[in-house]
Amino acid sequence: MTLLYFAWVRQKIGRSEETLALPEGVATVGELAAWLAKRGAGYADAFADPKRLRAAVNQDHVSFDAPVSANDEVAFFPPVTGG
Amino acid sequence: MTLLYFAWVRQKIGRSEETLALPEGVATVGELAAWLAKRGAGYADAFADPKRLRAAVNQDHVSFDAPVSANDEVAFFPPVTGG
Amino acid sequence: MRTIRIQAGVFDVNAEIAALTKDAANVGAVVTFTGHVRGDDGLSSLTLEHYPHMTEREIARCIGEAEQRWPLLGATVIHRIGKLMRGEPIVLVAVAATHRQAAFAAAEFLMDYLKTRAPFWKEEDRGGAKRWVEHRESDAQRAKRWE
Amino acid sequence: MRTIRIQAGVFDVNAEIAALTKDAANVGAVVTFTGHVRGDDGLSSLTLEHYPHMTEREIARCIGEAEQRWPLLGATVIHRIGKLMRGEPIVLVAVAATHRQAAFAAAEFLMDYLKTRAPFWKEEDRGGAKRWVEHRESDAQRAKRWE
Repeated sequence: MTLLYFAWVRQKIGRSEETLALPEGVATVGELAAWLAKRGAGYADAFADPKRLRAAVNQDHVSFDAPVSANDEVAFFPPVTGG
Repeated sequence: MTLLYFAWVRQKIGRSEETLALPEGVATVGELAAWLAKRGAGYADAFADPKRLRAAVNQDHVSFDAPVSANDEVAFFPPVTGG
Repeated sequence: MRTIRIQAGVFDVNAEIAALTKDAANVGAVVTFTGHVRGDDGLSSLTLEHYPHMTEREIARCIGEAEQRWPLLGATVIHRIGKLMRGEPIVLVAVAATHRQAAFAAAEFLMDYLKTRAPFWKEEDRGGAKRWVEHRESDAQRAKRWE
Repeated sequence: MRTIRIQAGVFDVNAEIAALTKDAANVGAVVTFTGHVRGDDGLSSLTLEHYPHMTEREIARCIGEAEQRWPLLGATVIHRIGKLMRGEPIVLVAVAATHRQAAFAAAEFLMDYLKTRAPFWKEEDRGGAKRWVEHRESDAQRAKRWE
């Protein structure tokens, strides 16, 4: 799967994109976020409060109980502030 | 007083402006319209149906029961259609 | 900042937006309305007549009422007169505010009020057949919403 | 007619209005919204980041919802990205319709939806002190009005 990070999520993690094999036991966006939070200090900081985060799967806004699968593009970001 | 006519009121009367001494017995816009209606064919046509007309005194929209006096600028016109 | 102009020529929307924003650091939103001559029912041109001086006074009153209702940072009304071909712009209303809600509401209010108060009259020309536009009751109803 | 562009440079409102009106004889009303970088609280610049491709998709969905609700003849959304100095325009929404009511409503709807759905993020710079803009609950509330 492809992971994308934007705004302060990107800054805390220190990268904008990475590819990953679907981790064992991860079936939803929320489970993926919890798994990522254990990958190191930057990730832990970025994913410390999931309520501050939003996600998209294959470029559609989704909630954290949405499913993820091996070939998805999953993005994590703060609530949008354009316009 | 100065009288001004616009749009089809102007066309029916055949002029856009004229000056007039305040006619005897005329104290309101409605009385002035009734007096003007008797001045000839064009006027009679223009003032035939007062409900189709609007008026301004000294460049303020007014109703037909508004007073008029000798030095006023009085305008008659159809409902506005700008914008 | 208030700008009111009655003119024969076209207007420049970029320039009017720039004029509304250039000196005001707190302008976050500009809403514009442009009205155009519709040619969908065979109309070839319009001729716009107005009541000089009263027009500007009446537009200024409309802007004054909008300023009482919303926190505006600027308002521009430019209305063209004379002969306008189909497709041509007729009127520009532009409103600047800190937030978009005030700018949207005030621009719509100004159009509703101008339609029922500013002394302009349109004569339509369809291939030589001329006809004065009738006042639309729907415009009167839209203006009444704000009372 | 739909136009969606994400670009670093400024936009030309006159040109976008002309594009919306030139081929449609039945366009009577064009409403535009332009958002500007406010500098009233010491802000010197903004940097806008976005999610390429999803942005265009999400804006297209917003326009599609607007087209379901109102009889639109065209809609244009142009959003700038990168570094923008205070006073600069950020976003343009332009909507064309036969009558002004649809154009006003759809332009306001599009702004409310873009604010809560299009994946853009603003980082403010106040003399070197940088801060990501927080999502405003009032924007979420304004978008909910349309549901």
